[in-house]
Amino acid sequence: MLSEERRNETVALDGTASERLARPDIRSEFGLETMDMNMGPQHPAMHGLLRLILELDGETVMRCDPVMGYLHRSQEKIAENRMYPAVVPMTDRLDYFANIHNEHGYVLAVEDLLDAELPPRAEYIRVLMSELMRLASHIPSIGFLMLELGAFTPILYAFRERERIQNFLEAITGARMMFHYFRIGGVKADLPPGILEEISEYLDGLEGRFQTDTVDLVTGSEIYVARTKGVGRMTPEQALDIGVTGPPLRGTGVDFDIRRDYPYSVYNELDFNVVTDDAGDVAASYRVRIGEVWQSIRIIRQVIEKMPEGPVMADLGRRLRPKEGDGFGRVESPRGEYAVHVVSDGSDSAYRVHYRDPSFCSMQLLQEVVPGHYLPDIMPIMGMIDPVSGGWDK
Amino acid sequence: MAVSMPGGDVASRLSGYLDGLKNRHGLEEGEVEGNVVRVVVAPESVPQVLATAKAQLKVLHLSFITVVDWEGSFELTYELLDLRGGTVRVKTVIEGTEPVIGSVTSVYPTANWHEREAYDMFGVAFRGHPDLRRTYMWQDHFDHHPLLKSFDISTKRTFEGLR
Amino acid sequence: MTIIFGFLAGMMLVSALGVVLSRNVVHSALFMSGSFLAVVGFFVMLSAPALAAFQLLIYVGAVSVVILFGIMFTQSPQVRSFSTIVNKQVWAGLAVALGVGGFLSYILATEDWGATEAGQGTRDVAAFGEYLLGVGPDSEIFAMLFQLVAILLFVAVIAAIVISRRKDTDIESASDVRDVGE
Amino acid sequence: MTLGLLQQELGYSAVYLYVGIFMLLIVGFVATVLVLARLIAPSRSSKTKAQTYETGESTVTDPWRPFPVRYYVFALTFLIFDVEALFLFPWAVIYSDLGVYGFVQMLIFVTILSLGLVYEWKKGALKWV
Amino acid sequence: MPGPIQTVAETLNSQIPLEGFLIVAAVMFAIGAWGAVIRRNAVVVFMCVEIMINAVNLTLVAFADFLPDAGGIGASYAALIIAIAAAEVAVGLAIVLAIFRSRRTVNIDEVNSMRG
Amino acid sequence: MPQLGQGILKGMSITLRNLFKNKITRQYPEYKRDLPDRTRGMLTVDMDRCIACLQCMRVCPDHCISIEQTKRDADGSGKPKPYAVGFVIDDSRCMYCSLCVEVCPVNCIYHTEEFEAQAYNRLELARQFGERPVDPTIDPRPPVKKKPKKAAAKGKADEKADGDAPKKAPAKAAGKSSEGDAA
Amino acid sequence: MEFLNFLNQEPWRFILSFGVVLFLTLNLAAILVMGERKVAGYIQLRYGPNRVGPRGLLQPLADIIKLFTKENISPGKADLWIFLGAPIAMFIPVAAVWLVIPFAPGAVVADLNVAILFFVAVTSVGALGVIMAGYGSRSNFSLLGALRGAAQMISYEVPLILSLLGVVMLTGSLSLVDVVNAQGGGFWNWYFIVQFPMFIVFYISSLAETKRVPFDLPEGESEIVGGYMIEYSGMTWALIQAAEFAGMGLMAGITTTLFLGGWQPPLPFLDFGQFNWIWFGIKTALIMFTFQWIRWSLPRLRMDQLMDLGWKVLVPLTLVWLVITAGAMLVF
Repeated sequence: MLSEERRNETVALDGTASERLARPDIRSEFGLETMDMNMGPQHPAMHGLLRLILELDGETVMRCDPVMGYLHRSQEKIAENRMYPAVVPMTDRLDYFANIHNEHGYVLAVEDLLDAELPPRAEYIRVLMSELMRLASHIPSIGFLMLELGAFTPILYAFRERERIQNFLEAITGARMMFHYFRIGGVKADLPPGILEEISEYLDGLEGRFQTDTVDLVTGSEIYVARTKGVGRMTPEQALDIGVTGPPLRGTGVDFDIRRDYPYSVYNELDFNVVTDDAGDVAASYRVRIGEVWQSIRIIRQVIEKMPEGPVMADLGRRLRPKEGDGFGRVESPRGEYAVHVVSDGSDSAYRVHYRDPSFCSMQLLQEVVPGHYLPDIMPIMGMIDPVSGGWDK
Repeated sequence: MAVSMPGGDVASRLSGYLDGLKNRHGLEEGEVEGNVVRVVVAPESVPQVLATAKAQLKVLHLSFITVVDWEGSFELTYELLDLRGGTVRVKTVIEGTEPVIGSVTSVYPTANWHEREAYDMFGVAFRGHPDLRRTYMWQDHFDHHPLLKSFDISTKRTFEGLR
Repeated sequence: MTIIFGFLAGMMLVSALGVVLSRNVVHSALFMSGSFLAVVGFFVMLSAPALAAFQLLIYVGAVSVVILFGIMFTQSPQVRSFSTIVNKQVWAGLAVALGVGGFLSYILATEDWGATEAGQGTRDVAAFGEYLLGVGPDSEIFAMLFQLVAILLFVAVIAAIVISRRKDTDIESASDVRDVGE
Repeated sequence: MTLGLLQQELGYSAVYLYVGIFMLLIVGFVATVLVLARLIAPSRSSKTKAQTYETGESTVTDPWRPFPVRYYVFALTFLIFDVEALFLFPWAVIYSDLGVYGFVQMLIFVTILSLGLVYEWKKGALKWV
Repeated sequence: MPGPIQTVAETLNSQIPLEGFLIVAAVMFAIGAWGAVIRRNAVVVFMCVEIMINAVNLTLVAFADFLPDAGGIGASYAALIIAIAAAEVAVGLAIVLAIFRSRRTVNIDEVNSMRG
Repeated sequence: MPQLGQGILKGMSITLRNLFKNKITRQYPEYKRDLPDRTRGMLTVDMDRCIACLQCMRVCPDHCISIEQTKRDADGSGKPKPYAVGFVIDDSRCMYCSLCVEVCPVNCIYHTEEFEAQAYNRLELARQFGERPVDPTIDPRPPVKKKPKKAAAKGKADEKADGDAPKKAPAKAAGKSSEGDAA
Repeated sequence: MEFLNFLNQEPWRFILSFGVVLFLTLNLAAILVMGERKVAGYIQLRYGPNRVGPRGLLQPLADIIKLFTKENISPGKADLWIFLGAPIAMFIPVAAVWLVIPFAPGAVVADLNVAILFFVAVTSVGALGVIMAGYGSRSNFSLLGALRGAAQMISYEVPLILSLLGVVMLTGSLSLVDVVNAQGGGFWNWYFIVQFPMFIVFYISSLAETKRVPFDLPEGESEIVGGYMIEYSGMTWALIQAAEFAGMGLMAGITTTLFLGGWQPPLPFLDFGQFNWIWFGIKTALIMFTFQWIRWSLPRLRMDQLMDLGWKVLVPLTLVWLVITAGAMLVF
């Protein structure tokens, strides 16, 4: 399919990774003692199926080259061949650790195309679900970071909380992971009775448990500090250049949060802070995540307080045939900016759907930041961006 | 904080972006729509327009690059955020079936993987890209660009051979 | 009991020959630790348990490891035939070695050592320590042994560090000499 | 109690003979276990199974190639300090009888070797690669 | 009543004369010398030198055990030799590694031929 | 460094306290959690109510439902109506998205609380509901051929029997799922 | 018990003691694996293995049966002799040192007069086994893990040896029997009080020697997957694991003997005579529990931090404490 001209152009651009590996004499420019090594795709600590081609000098990483595509499922092509509502369950499979946010981005984009007006209760339920999902994603993220540092216990404490949050999500949506709860024009069903009180009660307990079992267990530990402080340090300019969003970006000091700066749903009616930190290293993004957990709890409490009555679905008609044009949806997923671009041609399935996944963009920092670190530092840096395989591979 | 955030009113900032881009480049089309500045530029001037946006107008963040295959032409959308509510959306249309366009990696380094993805999925060649490889598909054994409309899918069950 | 002596001597002989004749350098190193182990056995037989422990710790536990490290830093991956590991003097060397060995054995075996009796060594660690520190009988020459050893080791540390420190120029000079194998 | 039956004064040679035969028997035991496992366990080797594990990809670098020399510094330092520590053991055993003489001996010994450690430290040789 | 192992142990030393140890040491020395002469790999040459040193040590300890007046002195000499050998290994291997780094070979012949 | 090791000791005291806490494990096969009302388990079909409108088959994103349709006078009214003689749900591909449940006009397809499906062969996971087994490997729909300019026409062909009650559909879907669970 | 006295004669005593030591080594490995999983489970609010047998207590048996019937796969490119020799080289040290540890008054298999030297010397051979495993597997991860493991083991051997000097000075003997006897008369005579810094150094070093968290870098599964064990499977893997766990038990036993009074009861009136091995068992079990507790509480260090801790903190500390102890012995 490639014309000969463009093929030549590609080859001229410094060749492919496999070509570089096939010619070991190229390695000599890095010194003779370096060693090429694969890390992944079947690596126990890798977040999903990622292959890093590493060039090691002793244990110092000289070059880190991520190779993706082991979990590519053509989500964008699938979305072009489904009717609009049938794409929502597919978006659940993108970032399978924060499914609600994927659904949210997609339905926002289609609602942008349809110029839909949503009932307020639906918006509040969406925010409630998003923030519960953020809790369920951030707390294990902290656990994953510790898992990568070699401590096995915090992840299980974290998953205890995630499972309990999933119980609520299951009670609301009917599924534990692939929720398919947001619909174009609202949400699938109203909240089951009494769930808000249960969530509120749970949050009271969560605050104490999170403080002891995650924050206290981890934060003060000298080994933890030694492993994370100064590791993966980025300047704000560097982070913006690389395209990092979410907690790692806020960890460098850039207070950019879609919820505040590009408000969607009813976030502009809610009171919360954007947590930032100055250090820009792994420890900073960990602190940002901790802070965001507290902010999420705060948001959920406000939502429970303010939850209006009313319908949960807008009346958009059975068949969705948006006008021709572009629809954009942008949400703050736990990993950063998740954006969806839907192009409609007027039919009842999208002409083109593009997902901007935060894992995909943030992972570029592996190429930029990892060289110069020790081999064991790769894992905390991965924990800092906390990528999800389904997200970066679409 | 080392990075200076844009201040002031969103609306005035957006008109500033539009004026800035219009004054420096002869734009075919441009409008402010909500919180979005939409501009349509010629494919040759995309790197220059984005360089202006980054350097002069301080729009710091490239969110994504979307390619749409309109069967005969390719539409590229560059979504830029100024991180404070303003969006600059640069669109360009490349005619023909084998698109070539200048890379913006020197302006926004994050475009690196976005352009690689576009190359992988649509075969858009980015001139001046430092490392134009496939992101998802096999490096050596796959000679198609799956998101092109000419790439047929069938709903045939893929695991028939496994049964 | 000659069985034990024979066992140790055989182990020593096989291991030493293994060091010389094995094609894989790592095998050589492991054979070497085998021969050291045999020497440990001999030391125990010769009433020097503390020295045997020294031997085990320093030779088997430390020197072997250091040499194995050294091998890992210098190994070349090619598979080699036997003729490549030895130089041209293999038969001449064998003759010389046989001569030396025979001569030494002859001298040592025929010399009259006077009244020899086994078991006169210092089995006691305290006595061994007294000798080492020069407070034992007839051991004044060891009074400065500690200082001597300390200075020796100190010099060895500094020399080895100075020699093995990586210079940045090494990489350039190394890259134009290609690895030609052993 | 059966443990009490282990009580017995053994002569010098007998004790070491014990230890030596023990070690041989343990080698024999481990080897027997390995052989037994070979016999009991199934063995269906294939080319794929015999591949070296490199997290799901084929190996790109043969590990039997030169490694960075800087690891060597640790081995070297260990060797030197091992010898040092060993020489201190006979000293420690008789220290209570030696008095000030032994103390001064040890002090000089330790000081000189600490200088070596300080030298390495200052030179940055103890930095991991 | 001494058990069989006890009996075996008691008769252990007396049956082997001094000459036995000395001959073993001589053979060990000879093998080490042979290897040191014929092997091309500098690291293996080192190993052979270590074997020779061990042979010498063995002789010393044997004399210390058998000769009436040599008691602890031989063992002390052996300890000193062990320390010296350790220092020798440390420095010697450092030299070999330095040569390897600049010449990419540990082959003694080549190092010789490339001198100057 | 007076407080060196304090953080480690604090963390270790937390783990020691957790050592004596109640365990949160539930022994799964013996203990079964009460599933919430909305649980989306395996699908089942009430064939008596099915009117063979084929909407579930069309809406299914995974094409896991295949229906063989004939005309038959099932209720004795003398007027042959569409009737599903074969109805298969291939659970190996179902992703429990609930779209078919929401689209069904007569609530005949619904989720159960059953979730423990297992088989040695993927074909065994295809569950037949009709009188006649349907081969689940046959694609229920022709491959989608989509031309951008003729999109409207294609859309019409794709979905033909959706004229009834387009406005009530979402609310109905919401009510239906809980009703289906109760059944 | 008179009729059992024949056991005190050769060769029965030899067979008995061989049985005891082998039993101890293997059972410790099995029990420790079990205990490790149970402690992990309880700390993580789980039950741990609880399906095989009552409360899962037969799990080790099931593990052994499983491992025996698993295929031993060796990489095609591996150096098979070295590959198979590594488990043996790792197993000898952990089994042999049990010979010199007194379990009860007089109950020691071989009362060597250089027992402490024997312990450090035999333990140091373990590094050789690690290098053999890493080299023999011919895998990048293995070799990296082996280099790490060997560097770590040899680096921590120095503080380990140096921290023993205080005990040796106070006892004036290298025999572990003497060391234990010197600590009699109540827990205030145990060496961990007068030698507290050395006790801590020895504890940390033994964690590092046995490659336990927070020093489990040679097998750090989040970066080099399994380190030198990566290519082992079935029984070879089981032997390496058994060696590691038995080594952990051994280190606990040695710590008990050297610093916690061995079989000495904590208070004089609790002396059970021959049954004092109960005290030895209790103390050893406690130390082993702390190993496991640490294992499931802490993350691991990085290699450079590990080396810094060893060479720049522990070694100077031991040297300073050596001088302090010597001085104090002069004064008092």
